[in-house]
Amino acid sequence: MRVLTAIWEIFTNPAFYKLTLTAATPFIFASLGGVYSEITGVVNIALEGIMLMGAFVSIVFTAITGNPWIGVLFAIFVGLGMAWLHAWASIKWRGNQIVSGTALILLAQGVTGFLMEPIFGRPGQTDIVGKIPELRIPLLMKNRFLAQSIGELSPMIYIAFGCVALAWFIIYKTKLGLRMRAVGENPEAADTLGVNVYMIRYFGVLMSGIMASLGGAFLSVGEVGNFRELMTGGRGFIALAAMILGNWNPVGAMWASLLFGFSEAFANQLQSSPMLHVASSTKPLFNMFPFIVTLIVIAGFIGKTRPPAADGVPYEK
Amino acid sequence: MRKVLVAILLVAAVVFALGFKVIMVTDVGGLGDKSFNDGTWEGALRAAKEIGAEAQVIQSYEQADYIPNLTKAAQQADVVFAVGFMMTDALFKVAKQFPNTYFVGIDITPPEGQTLPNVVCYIFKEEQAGFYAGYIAAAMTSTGKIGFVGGIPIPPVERFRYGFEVGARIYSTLHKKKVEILRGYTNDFEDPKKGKDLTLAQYAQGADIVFLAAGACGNGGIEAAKEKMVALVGSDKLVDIIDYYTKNKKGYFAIGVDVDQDYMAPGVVLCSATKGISSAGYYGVKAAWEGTFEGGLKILGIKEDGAGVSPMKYTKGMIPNIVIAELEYLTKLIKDGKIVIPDTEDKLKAFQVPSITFPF
Amino acid sequence: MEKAVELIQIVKRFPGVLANDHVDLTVFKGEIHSIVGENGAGKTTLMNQLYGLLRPDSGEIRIFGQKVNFKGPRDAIAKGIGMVHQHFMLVNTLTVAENVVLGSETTRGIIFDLKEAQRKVEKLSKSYGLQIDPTAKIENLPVGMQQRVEIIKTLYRGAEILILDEPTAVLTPQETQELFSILRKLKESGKTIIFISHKLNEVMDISDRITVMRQGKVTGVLNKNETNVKEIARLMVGREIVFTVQKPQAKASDVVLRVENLWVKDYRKLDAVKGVSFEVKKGEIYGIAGVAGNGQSELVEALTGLRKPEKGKIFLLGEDVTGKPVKELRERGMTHIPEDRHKYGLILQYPAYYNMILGRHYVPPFARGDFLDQKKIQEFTAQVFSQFDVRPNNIKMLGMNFSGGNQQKLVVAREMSAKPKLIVVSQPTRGLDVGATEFIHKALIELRDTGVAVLLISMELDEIMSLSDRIAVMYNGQIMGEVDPQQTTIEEIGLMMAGHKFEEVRRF
Amino acid sequence: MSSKLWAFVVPIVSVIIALLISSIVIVLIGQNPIVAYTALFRGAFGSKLAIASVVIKSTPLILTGLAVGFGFRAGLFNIGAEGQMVMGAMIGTAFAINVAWMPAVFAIPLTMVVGMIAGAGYAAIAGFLKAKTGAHEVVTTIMLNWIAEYLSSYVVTVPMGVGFGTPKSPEIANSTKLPPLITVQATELTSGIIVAIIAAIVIYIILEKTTKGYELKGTGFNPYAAEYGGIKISQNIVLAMAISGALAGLAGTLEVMGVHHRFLGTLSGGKGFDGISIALIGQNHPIGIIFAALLMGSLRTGSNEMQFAGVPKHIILIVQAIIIFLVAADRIVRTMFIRKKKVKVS
Repeated sequence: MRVLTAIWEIFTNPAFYKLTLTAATPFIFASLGGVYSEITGVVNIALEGIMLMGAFVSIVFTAITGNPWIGVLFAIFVGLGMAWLHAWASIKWRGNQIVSGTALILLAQGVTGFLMEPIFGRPGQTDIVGKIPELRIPLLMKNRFLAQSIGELSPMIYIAFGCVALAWFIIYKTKLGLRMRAVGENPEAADTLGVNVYMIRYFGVLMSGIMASLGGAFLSVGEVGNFRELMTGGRGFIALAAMILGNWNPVGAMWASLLFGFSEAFANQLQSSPMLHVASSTKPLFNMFPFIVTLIVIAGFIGKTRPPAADGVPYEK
Repeated sequence: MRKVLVAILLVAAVVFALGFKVIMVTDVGGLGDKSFNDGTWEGALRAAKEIGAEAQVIQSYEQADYIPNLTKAAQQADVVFAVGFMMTDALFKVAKQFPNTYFVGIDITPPEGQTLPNVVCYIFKEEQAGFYAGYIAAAMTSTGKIGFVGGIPIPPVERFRYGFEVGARIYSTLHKKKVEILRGYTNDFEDPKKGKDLTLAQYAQGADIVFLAAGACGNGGIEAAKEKMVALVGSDKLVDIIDYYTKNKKGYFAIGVDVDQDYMAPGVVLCSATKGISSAGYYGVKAAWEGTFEGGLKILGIKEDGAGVSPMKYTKGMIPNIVIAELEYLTKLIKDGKIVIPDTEDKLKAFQVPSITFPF
Repeated sequence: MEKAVELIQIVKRFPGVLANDHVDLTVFKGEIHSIVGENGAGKTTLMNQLYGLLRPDSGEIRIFGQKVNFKGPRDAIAKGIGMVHQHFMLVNTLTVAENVVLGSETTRGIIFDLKEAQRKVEKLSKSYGLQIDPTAKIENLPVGMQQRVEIIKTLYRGAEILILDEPTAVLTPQETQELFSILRKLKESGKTIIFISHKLNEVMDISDRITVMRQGKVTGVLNKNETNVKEIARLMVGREIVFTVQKPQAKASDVVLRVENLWVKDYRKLDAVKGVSFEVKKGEIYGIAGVAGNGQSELVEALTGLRKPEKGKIFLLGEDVTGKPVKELRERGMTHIPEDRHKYGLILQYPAYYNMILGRHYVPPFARGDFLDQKKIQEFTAQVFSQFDVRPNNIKMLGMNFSGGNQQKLVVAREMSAKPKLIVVSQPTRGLDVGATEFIHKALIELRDTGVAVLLISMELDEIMSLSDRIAVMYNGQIMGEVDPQQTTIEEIGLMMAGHKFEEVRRF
Repeated sequence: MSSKLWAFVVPIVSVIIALLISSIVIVLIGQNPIVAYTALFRGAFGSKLAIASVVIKSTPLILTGLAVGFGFRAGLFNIGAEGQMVMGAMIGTAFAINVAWMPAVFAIPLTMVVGMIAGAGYAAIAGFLKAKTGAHEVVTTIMLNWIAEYLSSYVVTVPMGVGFGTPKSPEIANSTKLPPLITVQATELTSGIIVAIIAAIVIYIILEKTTKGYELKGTGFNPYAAEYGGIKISQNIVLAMAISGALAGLAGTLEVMGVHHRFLGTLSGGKGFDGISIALIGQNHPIGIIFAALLMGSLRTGSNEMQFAGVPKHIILIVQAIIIFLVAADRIVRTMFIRKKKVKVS
């Protein structure tokens, strides 16, 4: 009974919804990155690495310029650079996309760790450097529930949802998107119609770089205001899972990310609830909740998802 | 002639000192953890400078590196630091091989029954530091709810919590103020975002002060407090925060851990529950140099400068003087052993708040 | 007459092969020009150069008298060339309209205008009599429809010259006729059509002029009215070909396969086979005719254990084997020549000798306990290779490196050499040239005469008619009737394929 | 050049290029790359201790590499070697703690078997879900990794936790500790490497010589054809995942039996993920994987010595990244050779 009361309290707590959103946002960004890339047929497991790089670079330039938005801008540049490397290896040189992605993850870990000392004078982590302030929407502040749930959010959260809409628009409503979907499914067919397969794939991978680096930047300058080595903590891989769970569809990926953020926020709130009498030592197990939920959802409810047919296959004329 | 002798002695001293080498082997966390590794390094470096010794740090990537790194260090150095509880087994294996090298283990408890004359281990009475955090949090909360965010519930983290809970209990008994504690764990020491989310989850449930014993996750927790405070106050300037607090008697605070983290968000970090890690590093080197090295386990508490609270440089203005005075009195009682802060779950359960009358 | 296409002294080499050896080709505007030749004669290579997918090593291409140098299909399309490939170049997950406009999309600002695309497809399909639903997804369309999409694609791009690479290989007789009437309509409207095929009857039916190729060279250019099938065949194969299959009377005896009221669902969970019953006897070829997509594939899958039937019973040699797994069916003596040899028949990444034991890889002599006996496997494969004349005679070559015809031979050889009691044969000669077809037909009859029960599913009516001892016709998941090929006509079967019951047909 | 030769040339050239590029970085931070690389080499091969360390480090990498590589051969991307390794180590330890009464002849192999079964069972969950519902193994194994990680850190703090300060299990029974081959000071080069090499050979035999290997590879290449050939796809998916997981589980158990002698929370340390790059550098070939793992192990071991020469440890991550990147895009390396040849001709 106490558990039910605790759960009821969580669901009626407006802040819970805000926490769901903030937890989901990095996954939304990064899984969109996955969608952009894979819908054109390039597997991108480097999301984790690009995120880490984005988190790092945005903090570096925030520290230098004092303006976190400039940090985000540079994160995008570097994300593009990382993605370009991946595209170059996997499109131009038709390399193994998984291996190339793994290499980029290591590269990001190496470079960010390596540069900590020269830039910040000490390894490991930075101090709180600065972050993007939350955006208060006065209209929403009138209602207590709305105010506490979505009245005051990081502008990057709005950007994330904007990116979902944009990705949906690009992929399903523009001619570029039609070509992206065609190239990911049957590059040969697209090629015979004069569609430049390589260009389209480059576009997809570069977009994924932008998205993943935004996801990383959200973690650092969007949320915690500092950088810590390996601070992405596997979120790129979770985003990959969200992308698959969302069936390679930007809106689906968003829902999957929200589901994940929701269960994470739920686990945090539930384990902290004073209603619940659980031994402290077992409380860390609450953190498994999002992973178990995902497992159940994919096994029980979603099952087969279908990747683009040419996903991961280098295109050779 | 005297001059020459002095010169020779001096050179000899320098040569000898140059020959004296300190190597610190970190655990996989490495330098920059603002905790054990950084603290030990700081202390060791201070001591090395004083005596003119050479100091070097070697980072480990993985557990399989501990033995080779310690071995290599032992081959080259006079004092080897092994930092972090993960290195326990490796330290004792290697130290056996090098009886003429001094080893200092930080946050390491010797395995059952093992003592070596050339190994000294330092651990800390985190519960005593946690006590300060709990007492201050209980005194300062305006909602009657305070939070504890832990990393992985390993013994040092848990000792912080025992102290925190006891501190809060003592305050609430002495002052008849109802204080509830929310507890949660990130199960991680590296991920600041996790720390932030969990801290915010506790704020969402009514806590207004959260003690962060979660390594680097804590940085995120501090940022969470700052974010909430800024939303409340409308500014992150110290003066504004103090103004607001004096007027409204409420705010959102974090409590730092291990080292003085008050500077990370002035006015928002209420205080930090500190451990005397750097003094362990310092004394380790000094003892070896001076020949007073003695093996065994040393548990450092308030008395030995091994546990304490930050000077509260920014928040002193907000914390009532009476609370500071009470703490000073309680510190004395702890030092004298009149109050024993529990260091296990069972002792925590059994803990009875003794009757305390303040002399003022 | 205006020359639409001129290929002059085209040479194209691939490693180890001279694919086109100084080929000349002239196609006049407004004609249907067929290029015939066996597989590997260089027809497709030649057309790929005309379409800009490949570039000739030497030689010249002229379109409407103008010398061109295509860097890619885009250039060819711009010159009014459209190509319908043998393997359809369609994006399965997209709709008809999306496939048609891909690469030159209708747009409104930056938005892709799907409505406009659908309108245009509708318009094109009306004006050339190509009925199609522009909103249908490709993966849900039968092959005949998919081919229409390919044709509409070229028309949408304003193609004046249409290349169709073996377009009838996947079509039923009816669909072929429909295609031909479409082609004639296109010709009337002034389009030039290049038709690639090795089915000589069709070539004679549709073409105005015919170019014959053999081994990369042109062996003859003929006017349809001045030639006959025999002459083309000789030019194509280099020898005379017997067109009628010689077979002794069947000695059918015991029932090997009995199917009772079988119901099967397709992958969309719709009923595809609706209560089918029949029997196949030892020593006979039982043919099932029908237009593609009438449940034959699902029937075969159910019979061979690849798909679970919903209802009904299957008896093999008198024992109920309904829903039994493939492995058990194979052990009971059923083998299967599948419709799609790339998808089912071969593991292309395996060498030939590994492909030769698929399905029997775990039984002696190929396996000793849990281990493969490489020596025995290779010996066996070498023997089968020479018996079935698989080329090249290299048992270590990977499956993917064999030509289409030899891949099919590999599959046929494997399934026939397994000493089956029942062999289920689905589209055994699809995409094969005359020589290979002849070979496989002979082999099937020989197999029958050794007392094997053969179930033949084919959309090639000629094949069914000439091979089968009894014929059933399937339509919409049901058997319309069973006939004796000696007492029926193509027309009768055609009517049944169109959905008339046997009783109705006989009443006509 | 034949493809077999390329399989060696590409990684070697990649290593050279990676070292060259990294030397620029080293110069930029004001260190001497020659000194650094000498240290790297000395650290990896300069002494008995160094070589022992390389072998110790490579042992689990061989096994996780085999785990991932085996999955790839069967058409599965097992990104979950990490979690399977943890489960193998955890359950292997739970067993090994309690069998002090058993003589080593039985205790050692049995512990390995228990660890393998644990890894296999854990991986089979993903295999089962894929076979049953079509759930993508990348998603399920990523989720299972996290669950294993949380579970293991829980297990060492509470149910199995001992001691004061260290989240760790009790020490395993002496009879389950792997006998060391060589002992260099405190470093014990255990017989784990022999087990790993045997595992590689067994996997090679399974893949190339047995009917099961024929079926597994066939399923990986073309599941439709495999099904047509009477091979039970879902069974093979589960089996392939289980074998893959058994290898990862063995990696974990051997770490416990040979190196740590107890279970520790963060035992896997990313070795499961390393398995991905090792499998791919080794071209998914068991013998290639041994070499790839030794390469990785020696780079890492050597890099510790580089720290003594004043070069931060992160440089080796960059070196690794470049090597792996060039192996991925092996055509870059091949093209370089072809161009060089042309120059020679002209």
